[in-house]
Amino acid sequence: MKTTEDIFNILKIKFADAVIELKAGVPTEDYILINPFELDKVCTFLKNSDDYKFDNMMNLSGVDNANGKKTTSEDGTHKTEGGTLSVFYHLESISLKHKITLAVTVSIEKPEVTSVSEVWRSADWHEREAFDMFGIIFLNHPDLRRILMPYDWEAGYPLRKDYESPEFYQGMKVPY
Amino acid sequence: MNIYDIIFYIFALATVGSAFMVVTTRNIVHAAFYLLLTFFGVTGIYVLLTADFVAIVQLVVYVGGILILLIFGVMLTNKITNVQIKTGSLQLFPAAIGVGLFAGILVSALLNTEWKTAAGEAPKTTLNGLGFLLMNEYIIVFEVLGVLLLVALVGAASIARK
Amino acid sequence: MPLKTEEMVLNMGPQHPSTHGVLRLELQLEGEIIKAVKPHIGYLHRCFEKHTEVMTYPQVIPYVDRMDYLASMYNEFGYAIAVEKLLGIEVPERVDFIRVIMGELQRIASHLVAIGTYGADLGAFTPFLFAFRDREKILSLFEMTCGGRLLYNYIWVGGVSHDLHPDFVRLTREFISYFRPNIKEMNELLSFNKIFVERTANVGILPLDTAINFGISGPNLRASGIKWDLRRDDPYSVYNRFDFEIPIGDGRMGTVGDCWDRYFIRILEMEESLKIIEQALDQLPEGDVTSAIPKRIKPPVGQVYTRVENPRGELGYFIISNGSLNPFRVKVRAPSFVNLGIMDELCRGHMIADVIAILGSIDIVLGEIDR
Amino acid sequence: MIYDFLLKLTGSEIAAGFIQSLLPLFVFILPFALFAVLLERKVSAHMQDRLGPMRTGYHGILQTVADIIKLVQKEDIVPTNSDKPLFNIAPVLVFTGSYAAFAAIPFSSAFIGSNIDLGLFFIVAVSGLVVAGILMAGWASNNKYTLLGAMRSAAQVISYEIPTMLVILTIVMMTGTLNLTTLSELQTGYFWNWMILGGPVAGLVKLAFIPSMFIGFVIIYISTLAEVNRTPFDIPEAESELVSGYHTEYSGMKFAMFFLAEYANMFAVSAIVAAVFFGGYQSPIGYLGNTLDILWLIPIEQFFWFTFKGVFFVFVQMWLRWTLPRLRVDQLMALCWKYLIPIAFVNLLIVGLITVL
Repeated sequence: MKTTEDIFNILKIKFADAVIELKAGVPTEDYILINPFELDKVCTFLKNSDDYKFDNMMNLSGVDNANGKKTTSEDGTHKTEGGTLSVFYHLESISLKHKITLAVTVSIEKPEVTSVSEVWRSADWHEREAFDMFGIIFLNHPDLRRILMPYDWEAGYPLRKDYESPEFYQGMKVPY
Repeated sequence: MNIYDIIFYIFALATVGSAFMVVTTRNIVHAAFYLLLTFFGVTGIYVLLTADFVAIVQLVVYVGGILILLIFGVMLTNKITNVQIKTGSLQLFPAAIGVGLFAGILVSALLNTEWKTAAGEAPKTTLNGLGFLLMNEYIIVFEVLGVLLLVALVGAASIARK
Repeated sequence: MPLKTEEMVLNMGPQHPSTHGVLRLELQLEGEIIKAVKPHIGYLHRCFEKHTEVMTYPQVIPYVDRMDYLASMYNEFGYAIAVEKLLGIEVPERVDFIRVIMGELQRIASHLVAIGTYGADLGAFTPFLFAFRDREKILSLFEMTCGGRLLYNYIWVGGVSHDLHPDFVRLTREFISYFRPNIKEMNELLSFNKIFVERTANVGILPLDTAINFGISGPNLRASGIKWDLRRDDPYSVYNRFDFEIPIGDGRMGTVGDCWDRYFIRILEMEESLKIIEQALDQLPEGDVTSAIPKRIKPPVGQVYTRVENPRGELGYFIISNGSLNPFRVKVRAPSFVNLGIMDELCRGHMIADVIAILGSIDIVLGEIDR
Repeated sequence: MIYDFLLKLTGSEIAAGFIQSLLPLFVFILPFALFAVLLERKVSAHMQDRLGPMRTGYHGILQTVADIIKLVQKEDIVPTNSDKPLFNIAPVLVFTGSYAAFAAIPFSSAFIGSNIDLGLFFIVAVSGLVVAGILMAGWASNNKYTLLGAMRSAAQVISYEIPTMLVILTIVMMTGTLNLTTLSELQTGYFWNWMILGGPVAGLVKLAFIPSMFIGFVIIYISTLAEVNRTPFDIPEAESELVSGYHTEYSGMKFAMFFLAEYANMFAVSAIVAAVFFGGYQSPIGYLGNTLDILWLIPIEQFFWFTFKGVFFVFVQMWLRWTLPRLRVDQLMALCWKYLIPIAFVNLLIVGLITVL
């Protein structure tokens, strides 16, 4: 049984560059912010090390932080610039019964995160979903396709806050 | 011409016509099904000759067995859906010469043979006599054939296992 | 000379009798042997997560119902717990007990569908109707409580919408004594049927380490031989007050983690749920069930990931609040979504008929996968 | 008997033969199919704690009639890329195969289509046509599910013909005949003369036959179940795997023909079992006609008993269908080749030995 803070301290020593900060004091749950390009190393360590054994990835969710600057041009179209996307990883150890939350934050212009689907196979579909909904590119993912939306969906990533429904899909009018 | 003649000609027509279609159709599966019709027609002719045992053996062996295996073969060696299974005609001329020669021999044999017409009724049932002959007079041939088939069966099984 | 063979691609679904909804499985076949399975999902996608962004917290509950439509009560249960944790409120004890009773009844109902349809998948149609006959009784109990038979909108944040019907306790007890023998009947009819065992034992074996790595949860994980049940290992609500067993797969008919184990775990779990319901009915306290429902739900800025043991596995809600009336982000960790990911791994080398057996034993609900 | 009567009535061999060949269809198969579909529904319903059709007529007895009317009215859909000639012929061929089998079934001593010496052999032979029709349907539909169903069906029927034939061979060894009427006549008297109870032989030999006969009965019943694609051997039309197998693409009347053929086949194989092992058309308890000395009553009683036995075995088929799950293809083949055929062989040898001794 290890708290998030213990794990953060150890990770900070082991992966000085990769582990960015501990977000504690956020109501209800703490999390550790990780460098998106070092994530797979941290995760491999967390999974394989005997002290932690985070063998189960419970959940992976993309989040649009909606902190970009929104501008409205003259013709009424909105445009968002800047801003970040996050990915939250909820890990647990079935044998040692402790939990931890990791997070990465990437810019919306270049949303690239290393994939952890090699570490936990369950991440495969979760990452596809995050790609589908937020457009986060998971590097080294074996099969990064859309999963819930149609394969030929061209109107962007629906769960981004600045998403607007298209008027037509494949020549068909989208009702409402 | 009585009714049996008419039935005979129907079966004969079916046999010959479908046999013709077997060789002319370009779709292999159609050919196989035409072959089924051919065998069926031959079965009918056997029945008209009161050779009921041979007729039913024909039905069981050819229609039930060989034809199904043929269809299996055709299906398993080709793409199965959305593909027209067709064969091309190769070497038309040599085939025509060969068929012509063979047909000539057959026709000349047909014309030059003295056909004997035997008097007397055909037996009502052939089964008893056939069984009797097989189990008495031709028992050795029968047994040898049985052993041969068994050997073939065991051989096929052992080849299939490899 | 080796024969040249071609692989055949067979599309199973989206319209197929035993894909349990609109799922498309792309099977690569060599004869009848499966070389690879590619699930294509999303035919039922209805933007649940996008919808939540424009709704207030209580408004989300009816939408939660429609995810795993065979276990709506449990979806509400999980959501209510998550928001309560975000708000930091406690609910009256009676509410907790009612939630547990409803949740366990829902688990039985859901398992009955799983078992019945599994029988139907393998060609035995009668168990299907037997299971549905019993499930109807549970649905009637639900109807008596909240008016809905499939989608309830019953468990609210901070409470439940109505108190129990005066007859509920008596009728539930009657149901329990009626249902116990039916489990035995189901065992005789289906579970220990020779053909059924032949079809399911040693088919689709899921080893424990693979299962954990793929994030499999719920009965499917327990069938692989680990006592892992969130009701016991990460207790929520009042589950720590009840005495119940966690059945695990023991490979009685074949290997641990085969289809038969996954099926039989559900039978055993129904027994355990009955035990929990009995205990909860005995201990059911008095009280007001609507007193703790907040008038206005506006959680502070923060985030929470809570999970409950849904009939299909670990149902997780990841809710981020930005301090407004609408949730900023609701991500649902749907158990079926994760469980379906194992299909390819389990099906390879089996036959077409086994795909049905394996898919049925995983027990998916497409409403939850596609959300 | 019927033939002679018809011959007298019409005065022409052809007309008599023609009418006689149509008799099983109109007198038996169509009413039977109507009845059997209703029976299937009611049997399944009552096994599943429900009522089944209740609205059309008293307790839904007109349901099948309503269904037939619906099927006749339905649009006949032919898939665009199907092989149209084969697609259209297939249901006819399937029905022909199952109908032809009725020619040799002895409904009573007075009512048998064709009293040929090869009756049993003939019935098994013409069922081969059904397979050809099923294969044709599966291939012509140009659909992977139908093709898989057809292939499974062909493999299954051909395999299960072997144990059937082996069991029939044991009967031939005992009785020395393939003629179904002769076979029925041999089992005359009371039910202890039935083949299942050792046949019309007397003494200790009879006791020796009983186990072999019982094994033979079980084998032939299982094989015939497989030959008519009924649960637990309904893998060619396994609705949970192959949608509905070889007749997935059929609708309307053509579907109805498959349906009719299926029920006709069910009765045909039940009739074989009844004729071979359960005394054919013979009554188990003697005839009312003999007691009352009304001779024309006997064939009618025989018809009743035969139909009763056939319908009973059809009922058992339904009973099994609504109780058992379905086998997998390889298990089905394993059952046939690894268990039924060897057992049938040994059984054949034992019966042969007893007969010789």
